[in-house]
Amino acid sequence: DAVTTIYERSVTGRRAFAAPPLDVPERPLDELIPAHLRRTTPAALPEVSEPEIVRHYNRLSKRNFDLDTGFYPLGSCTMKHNPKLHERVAGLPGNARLHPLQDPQRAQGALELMWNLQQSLGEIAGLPHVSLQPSAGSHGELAGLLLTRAYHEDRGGPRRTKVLTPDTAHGTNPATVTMAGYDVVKVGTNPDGGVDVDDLRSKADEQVACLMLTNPNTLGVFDANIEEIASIVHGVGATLYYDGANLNAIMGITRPGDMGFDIVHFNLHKSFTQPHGGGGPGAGPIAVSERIEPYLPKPQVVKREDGAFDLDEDRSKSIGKLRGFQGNYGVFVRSYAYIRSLGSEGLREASEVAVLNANYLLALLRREGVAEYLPAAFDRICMHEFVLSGAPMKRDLGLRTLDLAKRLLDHGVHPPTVYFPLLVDEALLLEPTETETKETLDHFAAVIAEILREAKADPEIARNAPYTTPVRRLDEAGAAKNPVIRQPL
Amino acid sequence: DAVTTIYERSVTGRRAFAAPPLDVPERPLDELIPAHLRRTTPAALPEVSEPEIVRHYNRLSKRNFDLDTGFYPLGSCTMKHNPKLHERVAGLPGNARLHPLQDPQRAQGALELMWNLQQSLGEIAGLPHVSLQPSAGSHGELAGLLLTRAYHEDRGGPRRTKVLTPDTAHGTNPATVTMAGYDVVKVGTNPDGGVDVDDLRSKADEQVACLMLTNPNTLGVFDANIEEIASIVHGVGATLYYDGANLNAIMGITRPGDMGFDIVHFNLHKSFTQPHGGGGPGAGPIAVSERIEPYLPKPQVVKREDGAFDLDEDRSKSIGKLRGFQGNYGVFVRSYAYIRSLGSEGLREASEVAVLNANYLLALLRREGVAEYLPAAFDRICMHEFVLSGAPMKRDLGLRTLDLAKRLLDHGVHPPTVYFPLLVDEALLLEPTETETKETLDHFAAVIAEILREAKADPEIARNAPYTTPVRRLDEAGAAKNPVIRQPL
Amino acid sequence: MSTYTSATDADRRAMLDAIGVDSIDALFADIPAALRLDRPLALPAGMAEQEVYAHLRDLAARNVSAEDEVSFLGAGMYDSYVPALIDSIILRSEFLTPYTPYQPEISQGGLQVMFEYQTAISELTGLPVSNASVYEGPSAVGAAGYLAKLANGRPRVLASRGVHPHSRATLTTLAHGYGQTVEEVPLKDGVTDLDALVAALGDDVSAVVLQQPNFLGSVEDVAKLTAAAKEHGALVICACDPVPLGILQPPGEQGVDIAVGEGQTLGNRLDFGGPSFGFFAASQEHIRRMPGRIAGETTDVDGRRGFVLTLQTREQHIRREKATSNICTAQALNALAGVIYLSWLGRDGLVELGELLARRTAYARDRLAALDGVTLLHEAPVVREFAVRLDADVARVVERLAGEGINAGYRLGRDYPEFDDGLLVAITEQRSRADIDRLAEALGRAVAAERTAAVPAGAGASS
Amino acid sequence: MSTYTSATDADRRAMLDAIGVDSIDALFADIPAALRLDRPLALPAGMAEQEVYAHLRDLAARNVSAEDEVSFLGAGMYDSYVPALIDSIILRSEFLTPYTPYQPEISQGGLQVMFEYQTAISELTGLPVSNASVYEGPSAVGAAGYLAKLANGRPRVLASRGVHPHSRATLTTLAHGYGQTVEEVPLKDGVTDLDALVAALGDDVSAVVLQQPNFLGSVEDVAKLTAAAKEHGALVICACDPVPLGILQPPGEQGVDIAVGEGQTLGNRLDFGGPSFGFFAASQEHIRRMPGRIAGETTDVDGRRGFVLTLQTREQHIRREKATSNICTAQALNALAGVIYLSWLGRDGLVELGELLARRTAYARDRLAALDGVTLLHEAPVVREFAVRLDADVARVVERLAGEGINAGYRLGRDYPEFDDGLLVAITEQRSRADIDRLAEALGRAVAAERTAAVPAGAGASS
Repeated sequence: DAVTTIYERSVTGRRAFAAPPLDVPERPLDELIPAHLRRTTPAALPEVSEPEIVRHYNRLSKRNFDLDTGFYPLGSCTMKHNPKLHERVAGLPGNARLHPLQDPQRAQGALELMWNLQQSLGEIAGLPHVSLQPSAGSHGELAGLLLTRAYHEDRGGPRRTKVLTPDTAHGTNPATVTMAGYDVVKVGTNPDGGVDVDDLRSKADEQVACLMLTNPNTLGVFDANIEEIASIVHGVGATLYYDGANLNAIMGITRPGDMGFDIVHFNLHKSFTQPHGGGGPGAGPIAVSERIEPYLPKPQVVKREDGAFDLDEDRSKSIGKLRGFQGNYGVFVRSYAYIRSLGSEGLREASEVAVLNANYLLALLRREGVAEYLPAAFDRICMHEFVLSGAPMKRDLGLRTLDLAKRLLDHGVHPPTVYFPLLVDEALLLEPTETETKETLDHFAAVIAEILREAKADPEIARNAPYTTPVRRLDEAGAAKNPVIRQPL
Repeated sequence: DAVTTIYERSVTGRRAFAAPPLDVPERPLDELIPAHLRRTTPAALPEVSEPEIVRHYNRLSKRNFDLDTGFYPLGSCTMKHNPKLHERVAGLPGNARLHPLQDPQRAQGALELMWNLQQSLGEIAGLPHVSLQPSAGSHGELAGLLLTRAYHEDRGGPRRTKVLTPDTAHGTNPATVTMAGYDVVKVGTNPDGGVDVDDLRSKADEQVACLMLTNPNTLGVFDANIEEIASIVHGVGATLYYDGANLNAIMGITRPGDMGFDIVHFNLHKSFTQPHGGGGPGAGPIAVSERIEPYLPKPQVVKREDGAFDLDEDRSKSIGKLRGFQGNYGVFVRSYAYIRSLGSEGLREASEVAVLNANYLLALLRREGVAEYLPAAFDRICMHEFVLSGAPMKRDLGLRTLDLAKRLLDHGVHPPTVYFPLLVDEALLLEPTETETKETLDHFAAVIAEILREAKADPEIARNAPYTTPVRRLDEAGAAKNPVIRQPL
Repeated sequence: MSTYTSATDADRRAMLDAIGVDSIDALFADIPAALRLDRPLALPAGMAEQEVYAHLRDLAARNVSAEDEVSFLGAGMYDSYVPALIDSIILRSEFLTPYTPYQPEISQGGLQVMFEYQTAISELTGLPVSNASVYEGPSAVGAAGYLAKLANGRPRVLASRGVHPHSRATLTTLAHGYGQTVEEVPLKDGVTDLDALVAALGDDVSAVVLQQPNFLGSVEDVAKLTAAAKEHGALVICACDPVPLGILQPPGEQGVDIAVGEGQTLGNRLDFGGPSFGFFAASQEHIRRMPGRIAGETTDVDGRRGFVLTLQTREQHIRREKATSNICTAQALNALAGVIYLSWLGRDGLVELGELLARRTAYARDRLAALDGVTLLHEAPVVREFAVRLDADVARVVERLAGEGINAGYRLGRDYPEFDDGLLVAITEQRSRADIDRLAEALGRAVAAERTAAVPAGAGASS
Repeated sequence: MSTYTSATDADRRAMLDAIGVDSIDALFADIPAALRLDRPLALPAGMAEQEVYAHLRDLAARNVSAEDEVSFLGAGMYDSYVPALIDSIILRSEFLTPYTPYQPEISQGGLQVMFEYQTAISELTGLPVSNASVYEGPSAVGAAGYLAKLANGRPRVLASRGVHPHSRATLTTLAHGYGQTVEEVPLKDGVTDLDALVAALGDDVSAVVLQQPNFLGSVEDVAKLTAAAKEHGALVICACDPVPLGILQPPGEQGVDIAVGEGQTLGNRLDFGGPSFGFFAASQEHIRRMPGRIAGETTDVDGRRGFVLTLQTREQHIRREKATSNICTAQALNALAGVIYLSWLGRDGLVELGELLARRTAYARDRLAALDGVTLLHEAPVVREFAVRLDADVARVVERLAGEGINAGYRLGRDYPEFDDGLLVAITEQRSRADIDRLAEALGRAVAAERTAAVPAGAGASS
């Protein structure tokens, strides 16, 4: 079946749109908008009827793998089940057709939902003040560093120019630091996979604005030295920032606020489940401590004394706005439904089973026939995800991590995150999540073992995989060298 | 990928359902229902969590071909595009959660919609009185014969025992005749594909209750003798029944009522587009002439003098009820939306393009390389569908119509109706519908030509087709001999 | 040009050229001129999608749905919660848009669903044979009557007055066609009168038709009634509400030959009465007399497991006038919703739901019976619906409650003149104790007010 | 056990055995005891699906949405009709549930959508390079500012006061991070004051930020403003409403370097402000400075056409601190809705929609300007939104109309103290002439009433 784009299906004169009737005088456009401000050639949008659009995108959809079809253990992405209730409640007209500038008096349900969600997130984080505004985790990170900047500027003192990040950090962390106008300073990792405390101590000085940390980190390791780390960071007057991408491991078990963090971001689309949409939307709310609160973005959702909810724009020390309106409300609805569905016990159970599933899968992969090729990067109990190294597999079987990933595609499984964290050679980062069954984990482990067995006999099979997918390995280098990023029309 | 049923995914203790809390006293069941009336062993329903249900049925869905993916020229089924608006309006809570016994005063919108739909269908059929009650075309046929029976019984006279049907009739017609307590008498077909009028005349007598006719018939032929036929049938006091399965050919062009029919059924799921749901639901409203009106099923939707709508149960000559409540209202909503979207002109255009598309496809298939193997059963202009005969293909290439159909599956096309009408040897009944593009028809014709070319070189390929489907040819005889129609648990 | 068709002017010209005619009109030459409609259909002009949406939304807004009021209306269809995962599955085009699986190789999804559905219905009813669904409940009763006719050819059918009025009416209408007469067996103390049944039975009785629970909500002693029917060789047809079958003895264990019922309550919307589905299950001996589609398991040429429509020699497209029914399009999508719902409930959930309903119904029954002017219409055991008598005009009481946003239930007088003071109240899992309390309070007030109003002017209110 | 997890007691035992620990608690041993939460989270207990639904439905019912009133509220998001086919596509799990296409072989659907989307945005804006979307409109302006910083490193950014207040605020917030200062260029007669712009320009200006149409609805003469900026080598960033681009000169033809905008109006719901998407297009020279994902066409090892994420060396996961943005999760699903919407409109439809809006807006503007006590705030050309001044307290007038089920528009005083008497009225294709007439009549009455009310007690009504 040849791949055609919607533009290639276009035939002059076809249409899906019927305009509502012109029920007002047909004034010449020249009277309304001067000709020199107007367009002369229409945009070459496709000309297609409704059935063709439906077929085109329906067929395209079948060229995607999705979570509702199979296992998707993409580490650090928390691909947990997306409850179907969430689309129903997000689609209620009272939510879906609510204008963001509606008078707060006539948006009380939405504001109450946001306020309730703020309270819940604050309780989960152990930090009382929440802004829902950021649009994604990385946006939350940026908010966190701008809050840090505002905090330091408000306090006065010498200018701070550096932000510390461990070398295990998500790629978003250093990128965010740069966007916030700081310099990245890397901190090393100790043999247990935690922060190298001595290295941290040596780098923590009065020029440091913040330490950004993920705990458990991207190695799946909970840093047991967190209290000491917090004390070092606070000792130099810096803030401690919690990257919440891995919150799914600890909900109801421990709290960033209790560990000493000042600012936390949540990935609502991870821990609090959102359909990932092929790369969004999501939301990255932040929770902060008392001392950071004055700088939170505006507007803030507040509860007035009479019980009414409102939007507070009157925040003199606020960093301002990070985007339009109040944030990704549609995302809030889904995550709020999730929190209410699971409740206190259910959230803890989610984290417990997430960690149980990860450790069980790790145990299965520690068995003979696998562990000698794909050893765990850290030989200990993991949190909700864990890292394997494909280095022995590469050495002994000539199979790169990428080859293993591609061969998994032929087995109908989405590969784990590959080549991250950077610290581990030929890394594979696996996060099964709590919504997968034991049978699925057993099957996955069996597939890995099978691929390795196959590779021992003939490594070429995996090296040339995949075979059963709509396309096979693609020329990415060529695409980057001569970018064709739109259709010539 | 092994096929597992939902029962085979069941693990004791898993669940998707959380019961609402017991907020009333926990009375022992023995107090409420005597033990001997109660169940002792629970029904062995599957024990699965929500994510597993989603994955199971999502995966199953991918083992279906569907109209939103490809061409579906199933003759006599009118597989036209299903506008997506229809699911939206049918799902409005005022429709979806409306109880059928709601007081008519509080269901005025629904009753108005039904009344409007009745008026529209009456106008399209040229017969003023409509009952929406029947659940499907065959149910409408049964209604029609029960109306015929009531009509004759009410008029008195000798008992009529026979119903005439052409040998081209849909299989539902004779089955319906039997269910209505009549005997089937077949009427022959003339060389042009119409009713053999002489045969009809010879069989039309005072014992005949009705002639059931499809016009255009299942050969895709419009019977030009319809006026004469009507006069013969009416001459013996019988009713003339119009099987509306082929109404898609004539909307706004000619009307059954004007041809002399007394009773018409509509397949709303065909001409007035409904998603076919893998075999339902549909609806089979009927329209009748003045003299049949008194016998229509109850309740009838009526408009009172004050403009209010109501359900009239007070119909002394009514045949009674054919089902519970008022019919498949959800289906009515969709078809009403369709009629309002297209309007008078659009409906006529639909029929025109349906006939244009059919004739165009027929013209393409009359070309060399195809026509010698798959000649048209009637070498003339067709209506919205047409019949080919695979007899030369079978004789010259050793390929049965079934083989051609199975080979089409490998090309991603749904085969036409096969082995119907019975009159034509190795028949293929093709109905492209108006919502298909010229390109799709061109492609289909090219695929047919390609399969025939291929078969000339090697007929075994098609004889063993399909190859690319989730399963290949299935043992239907074995299934019928030793029926396994439920899972042993 | 319609937005659902694609034929541009250029397309039309090219296509007409290929056909060899010069206008679309020429394609309709077979239709005699006198029969050609010489004017446009008298229908409104087409509208843009947004206009159609607005029109239908405005119509829908003029209905009072179970979303708008606290509803205790049941009587055959119930405001059960439809879990969201059902929508997400049945709206997939792969389930929504294909037709009957005539080509099994590309219809395995739909066929396996039928097989799973048949298994679930067989489990629920305790009968080995289920078809893949029929239209809905009352016509399923009519279809069961036709099966009895095919099976034993006897002329009389006895139907309990506890069978849904729509089912009895449908059975009567259809039986008139296939040549049986339907007689009624009266109720006594809320259940089918066994003595009357015994008196009516004879060797000319084709079938006895029961309902479980019956229209008044009562749990019938089906086994006892069945035993009486069997003595005369009559078949027993039982129309069952499927949800209570989680806690009630299944008809297959009670000697019932054919169990049918309305499937709406299994994951289908109310939809003002349809589409839903009817289920149809029977004992093994009737397998080749079943109406409708049946899916069966088999293997393909490579030995892979697969599913097909089977026993098709029963069906209209093969057997024509000898078919066991004329059903062609049935309710596959609604049956899919049904089997998803049953999988969602699961083994334990169906029982829990039945128990919850029984307990909430008992609570509601006690609560209402304790009101002044309200008494029980019968004391038979109930599961999800019960009947009371009001010492006031029922229509006026119901109207009063409607004004408070409460739909009090079904006025029995609409179908049972003998219960003109009767109100049938249904409880679903969506009606909480608080809702029931609200009903009780409002009903108490309304009955009191109507009793007062009914007292002749000048007379004092009767305490 | 949660209904979203599957670990039964038996599963747990088997899994713990395989791990070699005796409790789940043991898996958390790394967490210091002092940091373990010694109590349950202070959150409500979990609820059944039907209860969560009822709770959220009740909350939603307390909002007045565009379904409930006739709304003329715009100011950045618009109550455009979202065609139903968008839902049917974006709710397919294959689009809804995957993540970023890290494995292109099993993500061709999503990648091709990005490619088609980029093409559509490039066509709309007249600029050759589009990314696959950013978060939303105002933050897209901020991201464009960052690109300008990366491109020329200059310290000053000039933003027209006609740029959406949220965009200006966001730009200011972000620029404070990456080290630029934002200054405002005032408006004159409803459009950006060219003289003031020229006066503010200098060789230290990194970028000039405009909006088309601007916040007051005015069509700016972008080309003229751009020419001024170019003289100083400043980049021009223009935030565009995409729908009017069907009839307005595309920014790429006006010398704009970076065109961004809010995509909500392209097939996305209002959703109380999000999620929607922002588009981001630029001239060729900025291709390697673009933020976010970009899809590109390529071939696979068998020569088949395919799509990949490309130019990834810009991105955070490769380049880390040298990345051109930190965007990881963006708005792929919303951008999909956008490209479906644009395909639905099609080449002619986008123009027709623009013309319809322009004519209805002109009608509404005339209609309102003719009212007593209502005058135009400016006379610049408009397409879908315009501003009037009321001779009465705007908040009170708006409140009066709300009582009649009309949302009159946006009170300009919320952001522009100089227009405290201003009301910004938006017209969408869902607001018919009848709706506009209703607004005009109600507004006329309300203004009259409020003028009267404002007259000191005892004095007669004016005129």
